[in-house]
Amino acid sequence: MITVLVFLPLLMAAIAGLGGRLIGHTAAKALTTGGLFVSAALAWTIFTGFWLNGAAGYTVPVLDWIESGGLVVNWALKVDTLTAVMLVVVTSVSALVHLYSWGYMAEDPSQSRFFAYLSLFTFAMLMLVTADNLVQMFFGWEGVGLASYLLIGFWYTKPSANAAAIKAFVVNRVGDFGFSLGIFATFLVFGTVSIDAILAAVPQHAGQTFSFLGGQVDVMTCLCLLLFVGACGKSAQLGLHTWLPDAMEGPTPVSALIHAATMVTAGVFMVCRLSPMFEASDTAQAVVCVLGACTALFAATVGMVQNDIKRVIAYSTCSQLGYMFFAAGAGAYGAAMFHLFTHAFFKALLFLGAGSVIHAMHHEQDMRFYGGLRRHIPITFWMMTIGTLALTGFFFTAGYYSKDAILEAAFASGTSHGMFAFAVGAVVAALTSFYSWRLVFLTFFGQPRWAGSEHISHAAHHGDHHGDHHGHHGHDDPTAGYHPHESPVSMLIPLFVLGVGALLAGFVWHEQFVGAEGGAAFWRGSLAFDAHLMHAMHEVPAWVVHTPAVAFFLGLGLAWHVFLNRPSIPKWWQREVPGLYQFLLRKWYFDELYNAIFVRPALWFGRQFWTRGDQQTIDRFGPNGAADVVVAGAATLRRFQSGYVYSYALVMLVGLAAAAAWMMR
Amino acid sequence: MIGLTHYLAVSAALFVMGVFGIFLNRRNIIIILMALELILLSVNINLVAFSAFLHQVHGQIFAMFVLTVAAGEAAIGLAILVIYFRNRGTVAVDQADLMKG
Amino acid sequence: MPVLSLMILLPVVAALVVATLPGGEQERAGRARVVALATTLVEFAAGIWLWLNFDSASAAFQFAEQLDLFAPYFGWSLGIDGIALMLIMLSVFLMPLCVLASWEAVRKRVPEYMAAFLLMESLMIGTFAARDIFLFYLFFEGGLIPMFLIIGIWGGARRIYASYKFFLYTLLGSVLMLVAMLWMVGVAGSSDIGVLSRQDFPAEAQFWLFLAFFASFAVKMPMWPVHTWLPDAHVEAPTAGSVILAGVLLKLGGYGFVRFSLPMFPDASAQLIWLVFALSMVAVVYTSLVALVQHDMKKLIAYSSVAHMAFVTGGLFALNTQGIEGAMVMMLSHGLVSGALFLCVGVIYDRLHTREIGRYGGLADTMPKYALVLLFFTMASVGLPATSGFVAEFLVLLGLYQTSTWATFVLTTGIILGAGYMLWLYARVAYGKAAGADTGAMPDLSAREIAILAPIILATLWMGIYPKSFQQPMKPAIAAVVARLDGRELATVPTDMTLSPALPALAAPANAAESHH
Amino acid sequence: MHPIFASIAIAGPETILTLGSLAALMLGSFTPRHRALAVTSLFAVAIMAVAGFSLLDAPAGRSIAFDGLYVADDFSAFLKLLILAAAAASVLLALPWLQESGPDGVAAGRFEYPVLLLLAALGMAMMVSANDLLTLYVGLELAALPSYVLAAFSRRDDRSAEAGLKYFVLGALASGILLYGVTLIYGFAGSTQLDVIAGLVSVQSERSLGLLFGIVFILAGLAFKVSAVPFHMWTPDVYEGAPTPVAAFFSAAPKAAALGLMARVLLAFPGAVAADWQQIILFIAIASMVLGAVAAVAQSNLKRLLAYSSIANIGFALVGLAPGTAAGISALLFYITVYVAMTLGSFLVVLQLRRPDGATVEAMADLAGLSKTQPRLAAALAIFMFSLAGIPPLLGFWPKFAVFQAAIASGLIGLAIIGFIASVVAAFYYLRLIKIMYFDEPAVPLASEGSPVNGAMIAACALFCSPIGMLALSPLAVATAKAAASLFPA
Amino acid sequence: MAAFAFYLFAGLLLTSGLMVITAKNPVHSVLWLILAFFNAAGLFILLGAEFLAMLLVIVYVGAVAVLFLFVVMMLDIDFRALQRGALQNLPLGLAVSGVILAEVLLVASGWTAGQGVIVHEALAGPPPGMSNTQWIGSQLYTRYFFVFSMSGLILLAAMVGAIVLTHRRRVGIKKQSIAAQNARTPAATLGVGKAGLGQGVEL
Repeated sequence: MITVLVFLPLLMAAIAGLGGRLIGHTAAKALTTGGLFVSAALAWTIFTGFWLNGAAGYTVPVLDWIESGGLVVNWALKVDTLTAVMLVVVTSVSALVHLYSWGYMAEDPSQSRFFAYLSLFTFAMLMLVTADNLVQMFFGWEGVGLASYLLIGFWYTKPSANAAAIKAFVVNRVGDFGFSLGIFATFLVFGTVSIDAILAAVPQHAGQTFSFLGGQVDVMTCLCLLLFVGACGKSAQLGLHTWLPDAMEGPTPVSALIHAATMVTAGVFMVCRLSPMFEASDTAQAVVCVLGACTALFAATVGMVQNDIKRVIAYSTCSQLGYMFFAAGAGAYGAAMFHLFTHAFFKALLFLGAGSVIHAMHHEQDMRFYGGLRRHIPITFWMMTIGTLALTGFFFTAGYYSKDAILEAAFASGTSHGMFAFAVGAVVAALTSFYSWRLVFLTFFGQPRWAGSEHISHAAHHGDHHGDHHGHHGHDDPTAGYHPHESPVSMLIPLFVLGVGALLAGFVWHEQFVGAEGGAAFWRGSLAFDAHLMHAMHEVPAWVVHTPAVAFFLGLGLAWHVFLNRPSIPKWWQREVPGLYQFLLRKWYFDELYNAIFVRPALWFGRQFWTRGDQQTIDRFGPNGAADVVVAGAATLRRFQSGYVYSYALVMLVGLAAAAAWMMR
Repeated sequence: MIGLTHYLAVSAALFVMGVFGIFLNRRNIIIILMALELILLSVNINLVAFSAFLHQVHGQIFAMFVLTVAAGEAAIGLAILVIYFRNRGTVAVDQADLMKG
Repeated sequence: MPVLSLMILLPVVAALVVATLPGGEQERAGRARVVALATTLVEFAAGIWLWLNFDSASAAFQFAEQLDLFAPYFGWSLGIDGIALMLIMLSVFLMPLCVLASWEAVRKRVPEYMAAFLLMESLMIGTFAARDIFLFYLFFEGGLIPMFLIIGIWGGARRIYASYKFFLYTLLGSVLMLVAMLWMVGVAGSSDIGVLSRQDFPAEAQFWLFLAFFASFAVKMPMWPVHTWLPDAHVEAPTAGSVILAGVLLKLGGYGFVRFSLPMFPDASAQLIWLVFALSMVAVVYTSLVALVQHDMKKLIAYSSVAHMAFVTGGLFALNTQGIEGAMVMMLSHGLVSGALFLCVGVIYDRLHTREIGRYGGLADTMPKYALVLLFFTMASVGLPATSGFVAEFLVLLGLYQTSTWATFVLTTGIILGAGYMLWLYARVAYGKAAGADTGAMPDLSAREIAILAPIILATLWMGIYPKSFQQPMKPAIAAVVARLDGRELATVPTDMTLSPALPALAAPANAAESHH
Repeated sequence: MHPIFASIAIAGPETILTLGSLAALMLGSFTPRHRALAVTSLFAVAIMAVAGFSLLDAPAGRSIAFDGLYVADDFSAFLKLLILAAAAASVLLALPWLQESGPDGVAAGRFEYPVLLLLAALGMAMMVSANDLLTLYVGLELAALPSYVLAAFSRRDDRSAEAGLKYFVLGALASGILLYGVTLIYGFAGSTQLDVIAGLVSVQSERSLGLLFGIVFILAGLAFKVSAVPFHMWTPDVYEGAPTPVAAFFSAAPKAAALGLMARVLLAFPGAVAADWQQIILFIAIASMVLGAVAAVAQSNLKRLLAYSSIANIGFALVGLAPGTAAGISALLFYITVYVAMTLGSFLVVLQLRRPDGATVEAMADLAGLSKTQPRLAAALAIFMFSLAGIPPLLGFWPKFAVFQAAIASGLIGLAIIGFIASVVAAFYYLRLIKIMYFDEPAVPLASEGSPVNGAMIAACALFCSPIGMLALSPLAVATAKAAASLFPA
Repeated sequence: MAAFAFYLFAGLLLTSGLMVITAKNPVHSVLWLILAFFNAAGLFILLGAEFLAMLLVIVYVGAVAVLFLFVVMMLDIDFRALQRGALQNLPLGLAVSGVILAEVLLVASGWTAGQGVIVHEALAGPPPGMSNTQWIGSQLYTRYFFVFSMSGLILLAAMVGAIVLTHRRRVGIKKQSIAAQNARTPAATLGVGKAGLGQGVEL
């Protein structure tokens, strides 16, 4: 079953990708989507088995892979609760996104390629979550990276999309750099890369030290931090986050699937999967926790000022991933997974909703050119609202349960980094509420501001497919004569399904994921589940429990005030504190910074090495220099060969005299 | 008392004169040929001197062969000189630099 | 049946036949192509036969032949172990593809061209199959001649500079090796590689011998800073020439290290890992950065080859099973992948006659099949898992980590930089918009081109997903090398990876432990 | 029977050559003018062949003749065979050139050419059989005098006359120097017989300056003959100026004779003195290898190039002499053998080519694109060049291999390293010729002169130098080892 | 007396040797050379090698030097034109010559024969009852038979060479052919014809 589940998407991807032209778009789409729904059904079956029937974890070997000396790596599919959760998330969202893309990509000439990529991605993600060893996990890790690269760059004629794709891949490679080193170090320490074997041996190695880059360091800390670098890359944590917002260059379904629901959470999954290792190192946990919190804060602040609807959601994703990490860092892996689970629903919902808006607005993504859309695309509006409620943690929505659990767990952990994370998390909750509602208000409320959009005017004046174009529309018409339409059914069904998930997922499963008793029974050792922490979580002071709600209303109120009540405030604010505004708008200048310290120096060094190094030093003093010496020597000898008998005789006699003199020594 | 060394010294001086004659002279190849004869003469003095002081006839016979060869050499050398002169109309040593480098 | 001799002689005979074919120019060209293709296919079949009949459990030289035809200088002594087998396989696999790749691209003096390639094949097989150190040298150096002619006659604009540089650079490296060989054989009294591999030369002598061999193999690899011939040679060589150069000739260096340097000078190898590591580290960073700024496709790939070869040296001098096995897989993988990349460049070069990256663009639109293939090899080149490159890089780095963290740390940055320059290349070539009308009008891959590239794709995937088929025959031979290195005193580089406090029950990797005591 | 007849029998080849040369002179004189050259040439070749065959069944071991003036051993037999082969080839290869040169047939084209070559071959045979410095000297001069004449053989040609002049002046100077050395040795040892000298030298306890000077002076004279640096200056000029067939002759047989002679003479100075002359050999070997390699780089004339090539090759051959061991001498013999084939082959190809105006080819640039116009000759020349460059698997690699093996076995590792590096530099200009033939576009359409005999000789040389020639490695190794061993009586 | 003779001959020899290479006129050089040969012959006589001394005079003076003289005169060289010519590397030449001179003089002055070789202080002639000439003759045709024959070939080679190089077959010169003259018959040469009137005779 698991084998079919995992490899069906690969098969479909291959058929659609290689045979797309042969079988046509519709068949390709149908095959991939169908395959994914089959996989999703299987995934739910497996999940139900773990959820309701208490099935035991198992591993299905597939093929030998790498074997060398003491190293044995096999292709194998490992299934346990943690995997099952991920399987459900991945296949469900993927299936829905496939379906959604029927509508969203209907006009694209390379649809079958797109669907193939989506299925390929799903396969890689499934390989990642079913990995029974670190190397296979790395395979999935890189595989999703590839798919992400391909999908971000799907519209490859756009230079920005290319750049974003490369950036995504390369930044991820930085993470992989750490991940690989982590794997090597793990192998050195444990002598194996099998996850089960490693986790079983963790206690033996806790507290050991080994030398790393010349210094003596704690084994577990070093391993965890190296692996965590990988997680940071994939999950866009502070420092390695820069690719995620740019990744929004890809088609919106991609953003929903990869850059919200599944791939970016792989880091969280990895930390949870290896949670016993992290548990063995306080330092590593603290780092994870603090970095997660910082990411949450950073992304939230940036998200407040972005204008691109997808970028706002992207920063939101980044921020939510920060939540997950600080939950993990606080030791609440269940909570982290729970947030991952719920987040998948509501964030996919938000993205797909945003996609629906963009679809309606003819690929205009700038919120400054939206406004008043709730009348035009009401279903999308309602679904987006549900998603926003879940994201901001409105009572009894999915996000309510998971975010509360995280904040409480952070508080309950009792460590200083936990407290820090809690404080930051509370602030970020408010900020989340603010920017999320800002998005809703700017998009769906107020007056239409479409006139300034090039996309819209382009569509209205030239691509007149609505048939209601009237040439007399003046510039003062804020709609520019454009009438957005609701998306087709294929796009709305996924919205409904995800909307249901966003509303109910927390309510239904919170006992399993974070409940003190239910959790232990549910996870069954597939992650380090700290029942004590879960107990403590339910016993935190009341103000802690109410903090998220307060934050929610604070953010909502402020957003309402600023964007609906007094729309002049943002302008004023931008004018009065341009420094801060620019700082946030330019994403804390991370891109500029990286450009200045990595990209441009790399190119500069490359050019220097090439011209100064290879050409002007190595070649000049090496082969060319040697050749010049020989040629110069030849010229000198030519001069000696004067053609005169007497000079020849002279040379002979010099030789004779010298040899004789040598004999007299 | 005139000993072997004296003869050797004379021969040595003559040898060097012959050698020196080769690259002192730029004007006339004939003189170079004569310088070569001086070298052979010095060799002969050596041979005869050694022969005398070793009480052997070998050195003298050797000298005889040297004489013979010297005659042959002179003939060839002069023949070459003649054709060289016929071609170039000169016997100047520093004109003979058609080939160099 | 003396299979190896036949495999060596058949291409020579075929080359003579090809060079002396009768007929007009067109006829000769056509016949030459057919004969060459047929010969290379027969060779490939013979290679398969070797593989099938190879005893993967033995480290001994198999299919051994011994003929004292050239006494007292050397013997016609052939035989292959797993390492040689796989490299021969690589050679015979690439050769038919090279012939096919040149099918239409080469129009000038086709019979001579094919003859040169056939000679090349013979010499390559000979190099790997030689069991006598001088016979090895003979084939090793002999390869220079056809390659020199291939670059010089059928090469690009600066072909003469490139061919000279290639020839003299590599020749200079090898003559030092020859001096060392002569000394060794003089001391050991035998030119048999097997005997020499068991000879314990004094440590002092090993040092110099190692350096002499190093001079040759480092140039051949090529290692920084003696790599500058490679970009020039690659850029100017015709496509198939680049394929052979990258695919097989560069492997001679690595083969030399594992066949000679490691088993014959184990002490020196262990003492000089710092040198190899330092050069490898520099090479990876340096050449990767240089590759980043190239405008010429072939040059870029050539520089990437240098970086990849640094992984090979790094892996070999990890001196443990994973490292050496990884290095061997790296060689095979790089042979396939970079060969394929050069073929890919050749495909579009044939259409537009420029290698300038800026002249392309938008090929994903105009040549979708090509774009897909190029994408595949780009990804294989950056070592995406499930391609051969990953297995190789992974094993190399894993092995290297047990010997030196620093080296691993720096070499691993190569996976970042590699992704950078390869993807940027891909983006500039395949993505974006066509640079000109001519670029936009290029036809997609022909059936012949697909037939060339598809086998490489399959092989790359096979090696990536089930590398065991390729590793298995090499294991006993590598184990013998590792056993030879066992217990040698390592240089004092920051390599101490011992755990503290040590646990008696620690399931430390067996080989990691081996190389430290 | 008078002992002199036994001696004459031992000196069989020389006897045959002596009588043969006299007969050839007669034959040439009394044959109709238009046939004289061909008949004499063929006769000369036949004489050389007979002399060669007489060597094949020569009694093994070492035979002294003429009261110790002459020695016949495996060493001399080997070299004589080589010399005779090279000389015979030189006669044959010159034939087309002699026949076509000069409309009046005056400048050259005369039957004296083979006669002179016969006399020179006799001189060289005598050189390698010399057991006495007197024999050595007379042989040397007998070889040298015809050579001077041959260099100036194109007497209407300014350059040929000048070449003859330079060769003569410097050659005479060299033999003067050599003679002076001989007198010193004579004075020192009281004898000029090599084995006597060897016996005396080996018991000396003091370092005698007279002896050392004698060796130095003799070495200088011999170095001139082999054109080793710094006594090489004549070589490029004479090769360039002399008629091409003559240059071919110069590059082959005399080198073999002089090198053999050098080996024999130097080995007569064993013991402590050996260390001294080895130093000098070491120096001139290195200097020759390096200078020959470097100076050739700047050349544009084919014959000059080959001249520098021969200088460099002599350097390599001397590497075999430097250790003074049997292995080294064996390698030296091997080196000369292969070198003779390579150089004769190269000259043959050059001779075989004709410019459109009928002139022989001299400028390297004339060979541009030869691989297209004359693919076979180009291929042969390429084989010779790669072989001269010492690239395996061509045969030219193995002599280098052998000499350096001998050097390294004697601990001369530095010499080997320098030598190999020099060979890389040398490869540069050999490659240049190949580049011109193969990479460049044809400039002047060259015709093949088409002599079938020369063609066959080219083919034979090319085959020998090609990898197929490696089959000769074993027999040659046996032969050279045997020859070398005879210089080291047990 | 012997010392005086030695110094006389030696002094003259060296002086004339010097003059040979420095004389401006080659004819003078040849004459100086002849003088040098005579003095050398004198030295030979002092050394007891009378035969060789005579040979020197005969061969060198009688043949070689005359040959030189002959060529010098024959070539008709414009000697004034030859006066020019700078001596660029004379210093180096002098230095090298000086070094060689010093070296060979050093060897000559400190001459020692090898251990075991007897060099007599005094001259001793040929074995009793034998003249110098006899002594040489007795050896030359026995022990040195081979070399002697070969030296003959050297002379032959020199002769052939000299002829090859210098001999010119002049076209257009009249040569006597005795055989042809003898073979002439009246029938072949004589004819009787009638000359027609006013027609002339065709010859």
